[in-house]
Amino acid sequence: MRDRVQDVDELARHLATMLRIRFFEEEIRRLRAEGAVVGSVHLCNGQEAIYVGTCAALDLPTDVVFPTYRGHGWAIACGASLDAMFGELLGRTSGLNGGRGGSAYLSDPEHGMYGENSIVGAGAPIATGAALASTFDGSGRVAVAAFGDGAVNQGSVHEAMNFASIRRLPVLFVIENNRYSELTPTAAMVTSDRLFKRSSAYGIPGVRIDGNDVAIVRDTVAEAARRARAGDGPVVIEAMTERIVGHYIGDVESYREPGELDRALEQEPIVRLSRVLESAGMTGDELDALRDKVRAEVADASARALEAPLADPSTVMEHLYA
Amino acid sequence: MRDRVQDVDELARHLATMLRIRFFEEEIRRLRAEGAVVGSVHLCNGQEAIYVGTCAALDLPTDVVFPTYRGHGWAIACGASLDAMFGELLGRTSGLNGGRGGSAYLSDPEHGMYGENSIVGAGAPIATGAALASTFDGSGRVAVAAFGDGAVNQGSVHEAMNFASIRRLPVLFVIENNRYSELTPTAAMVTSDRLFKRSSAYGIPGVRIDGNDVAIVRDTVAEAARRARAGDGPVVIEAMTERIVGHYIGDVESYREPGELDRALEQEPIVRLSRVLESAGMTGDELDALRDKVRAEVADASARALEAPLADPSTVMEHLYA
Amino acid sequence: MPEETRKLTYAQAANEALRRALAEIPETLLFGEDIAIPGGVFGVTKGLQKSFGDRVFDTPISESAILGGAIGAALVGRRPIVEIMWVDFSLVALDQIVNQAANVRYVSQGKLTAPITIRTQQGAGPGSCAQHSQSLETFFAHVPGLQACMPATAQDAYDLLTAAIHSDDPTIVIENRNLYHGEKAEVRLGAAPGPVGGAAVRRPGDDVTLVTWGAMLHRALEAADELAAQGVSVEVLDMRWLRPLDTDAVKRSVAKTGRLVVAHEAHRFMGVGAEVVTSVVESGVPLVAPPVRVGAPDVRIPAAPTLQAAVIPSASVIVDAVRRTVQPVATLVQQGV
Amino acid sequence: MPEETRKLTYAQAANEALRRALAEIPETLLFGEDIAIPGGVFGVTKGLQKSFGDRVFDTPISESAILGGAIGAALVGRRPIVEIMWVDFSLVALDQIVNQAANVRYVSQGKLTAPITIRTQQGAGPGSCAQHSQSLETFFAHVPGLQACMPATAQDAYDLLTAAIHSDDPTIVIENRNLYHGEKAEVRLGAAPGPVGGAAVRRPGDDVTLVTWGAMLHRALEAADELAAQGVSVEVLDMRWLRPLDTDAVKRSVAKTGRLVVAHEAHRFMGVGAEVVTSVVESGVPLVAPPVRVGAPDVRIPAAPTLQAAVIPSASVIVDAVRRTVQPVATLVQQGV
Ligand SMILES: Cc1ncc(C[n+]2csc(CCOP(=O)(O)OP(=O)(O)O)c2C)c(N)n1
Ligand SMILES: Cc1ncc(C[n+]2csc(CCOP(=O)(O)OP(=O)(O)O)c2C)c(N)n1
Ligand SMILES: [Mg+2]
Ligand SMILES: [Mg+2]
Repeated sequence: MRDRVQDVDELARHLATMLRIRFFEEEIRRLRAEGAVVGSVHLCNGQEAIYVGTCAALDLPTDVVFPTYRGHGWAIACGASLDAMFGELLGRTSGLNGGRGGSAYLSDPEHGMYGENSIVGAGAPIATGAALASTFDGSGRVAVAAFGDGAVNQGSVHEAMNFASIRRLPVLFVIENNRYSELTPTAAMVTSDRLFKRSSAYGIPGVRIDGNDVAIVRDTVAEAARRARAGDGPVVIEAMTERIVGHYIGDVESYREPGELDRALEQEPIVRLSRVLESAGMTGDELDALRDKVRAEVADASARALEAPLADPSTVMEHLYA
Repeated sequence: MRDRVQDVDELARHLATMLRIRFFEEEIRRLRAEGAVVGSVHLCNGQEAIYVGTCAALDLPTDVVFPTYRGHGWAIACGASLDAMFGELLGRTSGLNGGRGGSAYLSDPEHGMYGENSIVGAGAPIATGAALASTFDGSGRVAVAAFGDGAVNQGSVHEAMNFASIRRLPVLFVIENNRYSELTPTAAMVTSDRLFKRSSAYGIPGVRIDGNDVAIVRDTVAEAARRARAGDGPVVIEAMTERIVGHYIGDVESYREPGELDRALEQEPIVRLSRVLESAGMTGDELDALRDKVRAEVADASARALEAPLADPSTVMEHLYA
Repeated sequence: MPEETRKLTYAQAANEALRRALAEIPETLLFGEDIAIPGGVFGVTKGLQKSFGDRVFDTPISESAILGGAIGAALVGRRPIVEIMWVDFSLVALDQIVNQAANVRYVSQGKLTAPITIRTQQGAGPGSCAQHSQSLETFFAHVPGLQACMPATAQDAYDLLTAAIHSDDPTIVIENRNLYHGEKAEVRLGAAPGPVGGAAVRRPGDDVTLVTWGAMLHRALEAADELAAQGVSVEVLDMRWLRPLDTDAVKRSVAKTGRLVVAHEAHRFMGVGAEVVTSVVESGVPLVAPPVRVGAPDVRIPAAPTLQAAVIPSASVIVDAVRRTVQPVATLVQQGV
Repeated sequence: MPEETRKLTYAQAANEALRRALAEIPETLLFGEDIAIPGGVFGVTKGLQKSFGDRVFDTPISESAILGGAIGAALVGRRPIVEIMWVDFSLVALDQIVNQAANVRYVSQGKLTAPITIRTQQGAGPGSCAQHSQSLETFFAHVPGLQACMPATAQDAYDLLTAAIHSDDPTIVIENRNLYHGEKAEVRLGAAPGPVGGAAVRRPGDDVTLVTWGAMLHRALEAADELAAQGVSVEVLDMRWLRPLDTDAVKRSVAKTGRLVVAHEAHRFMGVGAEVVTSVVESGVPLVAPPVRVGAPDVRIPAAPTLQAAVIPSASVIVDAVRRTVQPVATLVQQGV
């Protein structure tokens, strides 16, 4: 049993990181509306507890994560610099990848964030490969393959889970179940929407957890990682959550049921964790102060990023080959 | 309960078909040794009960089957002409496909045999598509996707099973489990070798049966087809069998355990069914007579095929487009 | 269907072609990811599920199942139209297109056919990532048994898709999302389905033949305007179909102009431009200057607009390319024998 | 490793290259279907699992997992070598090669790299079916970020594979199963790994440049012998690498001969031959006769030997192609300006 006070401090840090992600996404939405950010952008509002809880349980950058195009939150939870994140989405030289990756395909290996992936399911075998390396390099690395509920129907995810299971690889398959495959309810695309059960086909343990509770995510991932490091193989973790924004900026969300979003907004992780911290003794003023501090941090990073020069066309031919 | 006598007559017919397949394969082996047949050839000796039992339970050619490169037995069980089968493998104008398909990619739609497939797993989504058509054309068609135990790890099989399950399509996934993926024991490539259990991930019923007992295969497929036709969706049937020859002609089979083949030879379907028929009153002479009759039929077909002209190069540009 | 003319966007024209096919051909099915109830991520299939019910349905994110499902249904008499949301995604299931669909008719000597239409879209757009920006027509043009087209106008979005659906062979229609919601144009609806194949002269000219297709057509026409102002008369040829490729049309034009420029958004190296140039040169049609290809250089497609602008050919890049063919060249390109 | 020369088949040479890499580079892994305990369906990897233990292992029939697994391991410091048993099978997982491996270095500005080697083999052989007979080098040559080679000799089976493994970028080595167990040849082992890229003149000549690669090289050399007897001196250029493609070597040779023939087993339409021809023509190197391409016509590859013989280019087809370039042509191919 963790020390409660220490846990409260830690939870407050988790809240700060979740707020950092949330305010980043909101700022991106603003910049997109202004036209400073262009192209298709997938915000992760509502799913922050999965990223923050998972990264809190990992030993980054020895451990590595492979998220999807909905990966801003993963990058920030891994510790990516906000300046470089803004720079990447704004197409600046200062961007994490100098603007080459963009919103949907950025990476920050220094922080264990091994790259978003814009091909549904494709990150699963790649994460499995990083785990495969662990069985040879003595690093103790655990790899996390994160993907959505819709991705479970992609062949590459199936192949990755079987491959990982027979070699007992230290890879965690984290399903961010927000119940939608883009604009389509995933429940209509599977016979059983208890997706964690698919792990049994591979003899992999599977669990479904409340993905909006950062402590539950953190502790579940910690245990799964311990197991994986011990050589006991992969785990499938289905983290239930809600995307409280559109699939991409501009999504009219006509697929939503009436009242669906309102219910989700009451259960979203930042609201949830704030309630927890309040009942644990944190005052409203303290929470507001934290919020304001993080909001300012994000605003400053955005402002700095807008000062940075645009990506330089004269460098465009560099780095195709060694 | 079936009428026993009638069943015996039927089983005798099944034995005749299994012998037709077995002698065909043996003749192909001879022709390959002689060099009259060239290229890589996958014989199906030992697996005949799956083909004969399945086809006996189907209403061909309304129902359709999609086998693999190991498909000579499927074609013959569907009713393909032996002359055209030999012609195809011998590269003659008289071949089922004029020699274009060859041993590993032949088709005979007139008899419901919709084509071998030399890409592991690729036939599963295609069979699923034929079943999809049934839900629109009122044909009552059931489609059979047949593939090996090694194919279950291919992404396309996973996608096909999920797709079939959510639309409750009349498709039967028949796993010909001969325990080897080419030269590798499949048990080493899956965590649980009870492959039929993978169906549960899709909410599909799965059964494992003795694939060397033609009556069990026939009755299992009949029930699954009835169910599928009634709109109750797909079924996974894992038919346990043994390939009593190499993966392809020339396979040295160094992967076999000592005594493995001898045990298999005692349980192979022709030996098994002959025993059954004897105990049901068929005499050794009657069985020999049947064997001789079929052997002669196969030999004659081979001889006729060798008389047919070789595929005509002047036709090679035909039929690329309508 | 009665003929009529309506002002439509490229996306609306494609929608009309699908609507007409679903109405006129009972064997057609329409399926893909988010195409039914949501009406497609670009709205191209909007309203079709309402009108045609279960013949129009959403699928899991399973491209192999979508494509294989289409092939299997086609083998037994359906005429499926499927969507692969981005051409980049076809690479998770290319087996079904190349190893399966393309082989059906030929290997069975016509006993089996796979009349499927694969709708997809491609191209780069500011901010689009390297996995959502490729132009992959080369992959399909290279494969006998397939047919491939790239409509550049609203009329062609309707006509080429209609021709594809009526064709009895597997056809991939590669649209461009940047064209979907542009200006409306008069589109003739309801005419008899046209043939598969055939280029179109989009602007007649005498000095240089400029061959292009897809969204690049509009940059080519811009370039031709600018060049006209500079006194260079450019004939702009829209190939429309990459397989079959109307090389006769190219040769006819080059026979007149003696100069050839090919412009596409795909990578220059092994782009279809190489086939266009080679088909002219091996035919012996005389060229008075070396042909020039315009296409993306050897890089992946970066997301940042400033970087994308440096690799995706613009009208001015095309202008420069054309100018190179009209400036007298020092070396004789080819001596007569 | 000490240098030595041994008489080896093409398959044995590839095996030696793998053995050396596994011995000299501790980061290497070798995996694929049936490659470890069985030693490969063609015996190319025989004995390696015995020597190197678990670094050499068999995989499920899961090409996406094999390729993705290789990429992921490479991202964190391994140097995987994987086998795709037939190039045709790469199409079930092409996403991992084109959308994943090819993007790693460029998009990350070199922060991430994917030093993987993909061994595969291709080509038709009497009786081989349409799904086991394709020559698909075009698909890899078109993709920036990839490197692709096609060794034609036992020495190159060793040298090109060694260069590929030492390269820090994703490289596909396309072998040919018809070459695996042919005559043994002297193979120099243990030399320093060579560079990626570079063509080889396999036979010098003055009248016509004959460009080829892979198994077709041997038919090209046969053709050159026959043509020599007819008084035509042919320079045979083995490209060896399709990406990077050594077009300078082609131009140098054509500058001397003025005549160009390209022969490959892949389909002629959109084959790499189109790129070879175009690179010469756009460079302005003068040709005195129209270039000629030799390749498979627009059909699927049929299994029957008599049919395959009609579509897979033979030495005599190459002879005819070369002769066409030396017969005086009626039309002037190109007037000088
Ligand atoms: C192979 C492939 N198919 C289709 C797409 C288009 N696409 C992008 S996101 C998406 C939905 C994914 O849903 P899910 O896996 O639940 O992730 P979420 O977006 O909900 O986080 C689809 C279909 C793609 N990127 N890749
Ligand atoms: C996608 C793909 N990968 C690999 C192969 C090569 N291959 C042909 S048969 C085979 C083994 C298949 O084993 P199984 O599915 O058990 O069928 P069996 O041969 O035992 O009937 C393999 C790996 C292939 N044909 N297609
Ligand atoms: Mg989702
Ligand atoms: Mg098997």
